[in-house]
Amino acid sequence: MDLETLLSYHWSIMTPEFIILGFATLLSLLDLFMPRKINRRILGWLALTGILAATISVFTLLGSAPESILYDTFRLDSFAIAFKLLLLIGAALVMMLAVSYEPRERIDEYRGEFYYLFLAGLLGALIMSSSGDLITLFIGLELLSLSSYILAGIRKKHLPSNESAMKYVINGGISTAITLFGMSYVYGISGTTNLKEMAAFLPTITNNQHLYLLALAFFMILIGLSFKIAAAPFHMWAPDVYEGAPLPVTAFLSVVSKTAGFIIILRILLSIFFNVPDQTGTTSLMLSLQDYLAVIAGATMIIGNVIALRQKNIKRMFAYSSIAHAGYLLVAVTAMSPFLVETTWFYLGAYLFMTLGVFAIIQIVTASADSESINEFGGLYRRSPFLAVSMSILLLSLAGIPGTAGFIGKLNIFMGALATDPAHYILASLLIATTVISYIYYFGVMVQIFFRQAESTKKFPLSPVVGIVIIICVAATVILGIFPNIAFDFLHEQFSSFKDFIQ
Amino acid sequence: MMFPYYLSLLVFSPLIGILVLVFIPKVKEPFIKLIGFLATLPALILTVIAYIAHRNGAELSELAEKVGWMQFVNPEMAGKIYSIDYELGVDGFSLLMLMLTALLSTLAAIASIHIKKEWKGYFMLFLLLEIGMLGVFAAENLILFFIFFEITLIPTFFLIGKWGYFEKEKAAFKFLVYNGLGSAILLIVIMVLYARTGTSNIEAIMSIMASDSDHLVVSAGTKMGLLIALVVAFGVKLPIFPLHSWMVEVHVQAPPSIVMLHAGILLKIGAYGLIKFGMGIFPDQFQSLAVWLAVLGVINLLYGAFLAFIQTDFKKVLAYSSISHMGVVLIGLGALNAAGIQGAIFQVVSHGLIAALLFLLVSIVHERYGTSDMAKISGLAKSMPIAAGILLTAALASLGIPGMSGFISEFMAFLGLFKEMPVLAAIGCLGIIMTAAYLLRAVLSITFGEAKRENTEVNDVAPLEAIPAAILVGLIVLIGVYPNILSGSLTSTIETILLGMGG
Amino acid sequence: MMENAWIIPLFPLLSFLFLIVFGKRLRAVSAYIGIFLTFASFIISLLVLIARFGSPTYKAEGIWLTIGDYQLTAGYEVNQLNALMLVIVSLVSFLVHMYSKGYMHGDGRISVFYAYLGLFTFAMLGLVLSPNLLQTYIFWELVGLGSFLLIGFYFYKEEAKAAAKKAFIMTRIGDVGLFIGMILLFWQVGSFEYDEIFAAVSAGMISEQMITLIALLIFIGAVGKSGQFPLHTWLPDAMEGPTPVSALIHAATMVAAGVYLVASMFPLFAASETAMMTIAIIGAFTAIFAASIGIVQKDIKRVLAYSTVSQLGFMMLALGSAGYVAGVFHLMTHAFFKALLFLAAGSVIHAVHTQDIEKMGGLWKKLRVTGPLFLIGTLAISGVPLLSGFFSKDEILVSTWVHGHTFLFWLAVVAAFFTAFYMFRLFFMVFTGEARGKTANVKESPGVMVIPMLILAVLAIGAGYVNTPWFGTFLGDWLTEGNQALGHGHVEGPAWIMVVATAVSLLGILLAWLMYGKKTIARDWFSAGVPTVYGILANKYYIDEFYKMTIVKGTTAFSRILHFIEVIVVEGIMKMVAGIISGLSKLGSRFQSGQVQTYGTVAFLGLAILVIFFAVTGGYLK
Amino acid sequence: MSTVPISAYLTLALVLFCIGLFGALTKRNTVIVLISIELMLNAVNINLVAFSKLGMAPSIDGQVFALFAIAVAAAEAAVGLAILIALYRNRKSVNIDEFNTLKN
Repeated sequence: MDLETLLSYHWSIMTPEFIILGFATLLSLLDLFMPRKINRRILGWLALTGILAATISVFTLLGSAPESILYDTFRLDSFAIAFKLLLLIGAALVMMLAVSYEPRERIDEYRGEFYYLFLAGLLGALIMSSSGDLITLFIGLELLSLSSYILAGIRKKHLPSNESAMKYVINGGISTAITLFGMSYVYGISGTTNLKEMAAFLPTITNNQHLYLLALAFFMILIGLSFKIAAAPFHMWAPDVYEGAPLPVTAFLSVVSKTAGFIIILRILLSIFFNVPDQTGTTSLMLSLQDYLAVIAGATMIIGNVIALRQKNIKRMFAYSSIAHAGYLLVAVTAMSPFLVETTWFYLGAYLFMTLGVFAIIQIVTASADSESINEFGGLYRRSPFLAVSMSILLLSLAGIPGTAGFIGKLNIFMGALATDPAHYILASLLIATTVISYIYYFGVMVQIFFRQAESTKKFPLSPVVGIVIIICVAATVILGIFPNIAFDFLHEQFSSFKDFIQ
Repeated sequence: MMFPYYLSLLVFSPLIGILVLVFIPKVKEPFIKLIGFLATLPALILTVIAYIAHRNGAELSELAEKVGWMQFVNPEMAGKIYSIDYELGVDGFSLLMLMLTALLSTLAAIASIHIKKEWKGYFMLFLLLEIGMLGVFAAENLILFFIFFEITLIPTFFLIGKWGYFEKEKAAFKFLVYNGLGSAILLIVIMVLYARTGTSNIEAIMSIMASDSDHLVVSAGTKMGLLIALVVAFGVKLPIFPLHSWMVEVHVQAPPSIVMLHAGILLKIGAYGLIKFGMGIFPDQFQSLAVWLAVLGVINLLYGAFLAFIQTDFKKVLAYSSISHMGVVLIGLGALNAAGIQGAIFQVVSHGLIAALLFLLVSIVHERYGTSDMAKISGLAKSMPIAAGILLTAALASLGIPGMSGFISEFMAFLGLFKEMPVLAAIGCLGIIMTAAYLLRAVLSITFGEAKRENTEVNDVAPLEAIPAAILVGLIVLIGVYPNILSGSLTSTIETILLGMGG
Repeated sequence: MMENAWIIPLFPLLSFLFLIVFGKRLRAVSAYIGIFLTFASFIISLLVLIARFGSPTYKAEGIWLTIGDYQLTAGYEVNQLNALMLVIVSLVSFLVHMYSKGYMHGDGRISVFYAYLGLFTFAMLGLVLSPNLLQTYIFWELVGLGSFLLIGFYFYKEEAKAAAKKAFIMTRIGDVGLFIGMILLFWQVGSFEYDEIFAAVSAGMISEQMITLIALLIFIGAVGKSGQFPLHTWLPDAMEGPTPVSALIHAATMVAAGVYLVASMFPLFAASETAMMTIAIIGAFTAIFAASIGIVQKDIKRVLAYSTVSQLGFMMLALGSAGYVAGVFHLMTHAFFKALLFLAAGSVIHAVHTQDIEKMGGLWKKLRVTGPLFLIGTLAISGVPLLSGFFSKDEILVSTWVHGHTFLFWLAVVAAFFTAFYMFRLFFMVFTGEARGKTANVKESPGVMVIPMLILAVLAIGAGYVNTPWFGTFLGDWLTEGNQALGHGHVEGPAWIMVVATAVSLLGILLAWLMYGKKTIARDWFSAGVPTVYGILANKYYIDEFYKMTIVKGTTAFSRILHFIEVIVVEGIMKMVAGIISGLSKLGSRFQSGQVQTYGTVAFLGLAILVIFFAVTGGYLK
Repeated sequence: MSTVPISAYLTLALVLFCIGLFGALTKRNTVIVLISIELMLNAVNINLVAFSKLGMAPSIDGQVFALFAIAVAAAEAAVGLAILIALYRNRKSVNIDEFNTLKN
């Protein structure tokens, strides 16, 4: 392709990615050439500004007509914008945690990497969110994965950190392979890697063999991607990795990486398999395979909530809780209700705030106690009422108690599951039942906070940055819980319910 | 008659107290208690004003409020307008319940003088609980109802778990899980209705269901299923026979001032829900279910009575007697005629008062004797004659001595049932005898007999304790002597219900 | 005057409320308040009665409770029966109030005592005034409450506690019968009003069996209150209460309420032959049954209690044999002489501080006034001619005979014989012979106690003459006027009945005299002669024991079973579910072995399972 | 010109994939595990290339995809080995079944 075509592209729609990319490179160079003695924390702030800049640029892109460049490999539609927002906000908060993160054995000499790897991962996620081609999807996915592998093991001298990284790599590799294998079949049948062309071509398939192959591909891709969102059956890495990884990384994995996972799942399912007819030809493959999705969703919810009951380590417990939440989201995906995307977006948003808030608090509490046992929360409300109250609000939100964003999100998913015809009664009941189970461990933490006595009564060194994170998260949780229409109106006005999505 | 947002003000008036309490240092005990008490007054005053105005012929519909709240889906996208509004409103019945709630809250606040620690937290939760309860009765919208319903859960959990007795945390969790499940089932019902009808306004749903005679909106089977689910959901609260074990524990472990509210109001929410939603939304199905409700009622009545007969802890006796008395409510509902329903509603109110009175006395006695074990207390009539007198009065009211409210409700409920199913009613009458048996056994063993030596040097009821008791006794007698004071405001409600029944 | 009848119950109510609130400070003064207020209501009742002679029945009502289309009313009615009862009740109550002033003298809780008396009197008067069945039931229960409170007045005595509980529960059993009957009747008639009920009955709106059923259910209520067999056992135990209470409640008024109920519902009962028969049989049986127990009791009050039961049996028998007038008549006379007897007994106990007649004797000389009064009462109850009891009992026997209950008639006669015997046994053992207990400082009761007894004595003698075969039957004619359903004012019976009645009572007295007065017959010829029978009688036919073994034990056992269910089933299921969940949890976390390869394997297996399942079900592998 | 049917390539790829998976899930030595993962990825590449030449709708995309896949695989291997080294420093072992301090 010659220069004109290249220049003819409307590059501005890639601004966020460019910004992040730029900052990532900048950081790496600075890290390389800055004198050793200078504290690398400054880079963290730089990264943060980068993310904020990207966020702003996304806002400027709001409402722009869907566009795609580079032969439809990069596509900016409302879906992309909406989810980029989530990713960037999540990343920004994570970065704030990262800035004030200080493990026992210092990580000064590679603190720089710490930050720009975050950016690299974020870049991958952003690309995924607006990629219109299997290849770009894959690249984005891998970019995210590879940087997360390293991030998980960033505490070189910390055995659990290394181990978690190792486990993450191996599982990640396997999942990638499986996903790719599925993708290769999809490519083989459709003869293209471009989602748009696929969407155009696939409905014409009639050959049963090909459909069967596509079904296989569906399963492989689904299982492969269930790794990213930590859903059954590919969930088991999550607890170990979450526990071993440095806390900001855990937060990153449980929020940004999970969001990215759902982005790619929605992209692929909606734009590929939704268009594949099933062998009867009456409905689409996607819908005829709903039950399998339902099984996965159910299993995920049960596993996550049930095993979380026994956990003593707080990070591990929240690993399981995040598995459970992946399950809830899968319910929405399974139901394929007309407002699937809104639902997912809102829930991911709510989940983002409540989870990050919780991790912020965990970071403070565990750092000062340098133990990750739940008992560290004993008598928290005496040592720091602020943390205690914030934590309980966030926990209530996770448990889906009214007045919080979590409740609205669940309500939304729930309605999606019941509004479709036929309604998914069983799945809905399972959702609600497992939610009740989840009360036990969420309230268990609150029991620690309010009913138990503290070993030490010393106050916490509450760094302002983390304080801000907590405040933002709690505020968002409550506001979205009480005035959800803020979010819903925003969705409806800006994204006109994602009509421009390739289907 | 009223200014706009009357109900909102009414429901959220305790919030003022909470906000004030935030800024009060937690050591100022008497001041905190005073605030806690005062904060319950506005609601009481407002309800009383509304009630009087209503008695003087003011239209309750003037009180209705409606504000847009959330909009799940883009209106132009989905066929139905999946929106949820903030809607409050009252009819005669719910106004009555509101008044009962406000009153008991005030009295319970007075009875809270015996709380030993953490007054600040206690009263904040206490007021939050009151908001929840008031909201439940003021909500004109299923989802709003559910939200308030859930809101009552949280403070109750903490109030039991922190200020309760020996096994408080176990009781708190039992409460949480049982009621969590109950409300979960309730949520399913609500969301199915919502998803099917597209609205959550109770009136609207009622009219849709009424017009949906040939089951186009909801299939007949589903309706039955929903009603049964509803009965189970509210059956947990009420509680109905196999679902009651949590409530015994709560009655025993929770602080008496909270049990006043719990037995007085929270249990009644079950009855309220059954009447308002069960009868209102599924009239036809309810009719076919009525027999079973009556049977359950008789089972409750006898089961509770017989178990109360062999308890050794006075609180347990009262707990089982509550179960037994809720049986009367079910009997009334099962009868499904004017007398029965009115009896049920009367029982709801009267048992609310009586149970509150009894637990007020429990708190008084427990304060003095440090136990509620009937073997350890005796000769109360000698050591504290006034308390003994009131206790005896309460017991007599509870076992249905004419001239007190208990008799009226029992009489009407049975009057109703005898018309429909005499034999069952006759069996139920056994309960009347048993009630006398176990209550006298319990109360006489406490009040009568030789006063134990260590029991003699206790001082009798203090004025501050006497006031609420006096008020309650006054109301109990007032209703007993001139029941029309209540039945006046109920006629319209009952007529509408029976109209829905088509008879 | 009659339109003001509603005031009558309010005086005692006032006394109750006032004394409950301020009694603590008033102490002894409270007695005067009670006395005064009851006196006031007595006066008004008297006026009402007089007014009633002149004018017809008066009734006033207001709406009390609205249920759907039905409007239940509350109000008051003054008919012959009410008016009469009003006077009886308020009079006896007034006298007892007065008497108690002396009897309860120095008791710390005297104000409470008077308060309770006030409550009871209020309830009793209210019961009498009720124009409809529901209201009757309400006061019916309140009367029971009053009796319960007064029986348990000495709350620190275990016996009192037990007796109070027993009284309440036993009567409640009866009340439930009444409750059911009342409600069934309501759905038949659509109203609780007596007149409407009777109208419906006479109009034949209600089926024969239904009437019978309802009548019997209502009668169960009466059985409970009036201590008829088999619900009689509470009445003797109720003697744990202070003696004036026994006189007022458990002799004159409340226990008569059962009879009164049957009387006031008479048209309903009369409509069912079966019901009437049952009543008559129960009555007659109770009469002889209780009398036989009374023969061997050693506690002065218990003897009187059993005699009360037996006398009530007589009344029931009368009503059951269509002897409306006879029943009510005996109710009246009995109220007087039994109250007298109790008060006298009370004054004896007051003097010797024991109730055991074995420890008494020779009190005739010491208690110059009480003795003769007691004798009057005894003569009256034994049916010695020219005293009130003679006439009323004669009425009963006559109506029984005339109604054709020959067997029951002879039963009644025997019962009358027993009555005469045990009453005089009591008299002789207490007042004649030499003192068996220490009677050193025994002195006559104060005037405030004596005066009431005097008044009652006068009535016990004279009350009979309002309705006699010789001087005319004013009472009967008046009671039945304008109401066919109640039968005739006076039923003519063969003259020999009167002779027989007199004979048996004299025989009884004679036998008692021979055994306990003159002692020509050994006292223990009976107890020694047929010890088994004696034992049975002494233990009241072991009925209490029987109830304890069956009902009480049964209830407890059943409760235990339910408790078992509670623990095993209800709790069990919950525990099971919890167990399953925690089991799953354990299993799951065991899978989480930390072996990364296991994780991969699980994922792969998951994939494999899905694919295979799909391949099998998806229909692609054909 | 080629007579080998596409099914043969697909089968080969599938077999290779399974071998790789088996290796990855059973070998004790972490290095071998990583190699096996490479094997799986290469199986994918075979698929892609085969399809791009003999698929129902042959196109160059597959080969491009394959190139990317190879590159990513290389990166992944590199990262994996780097982490393994770090881990080896602390754990003094490359036996994958000994990396199980995090569990339950």
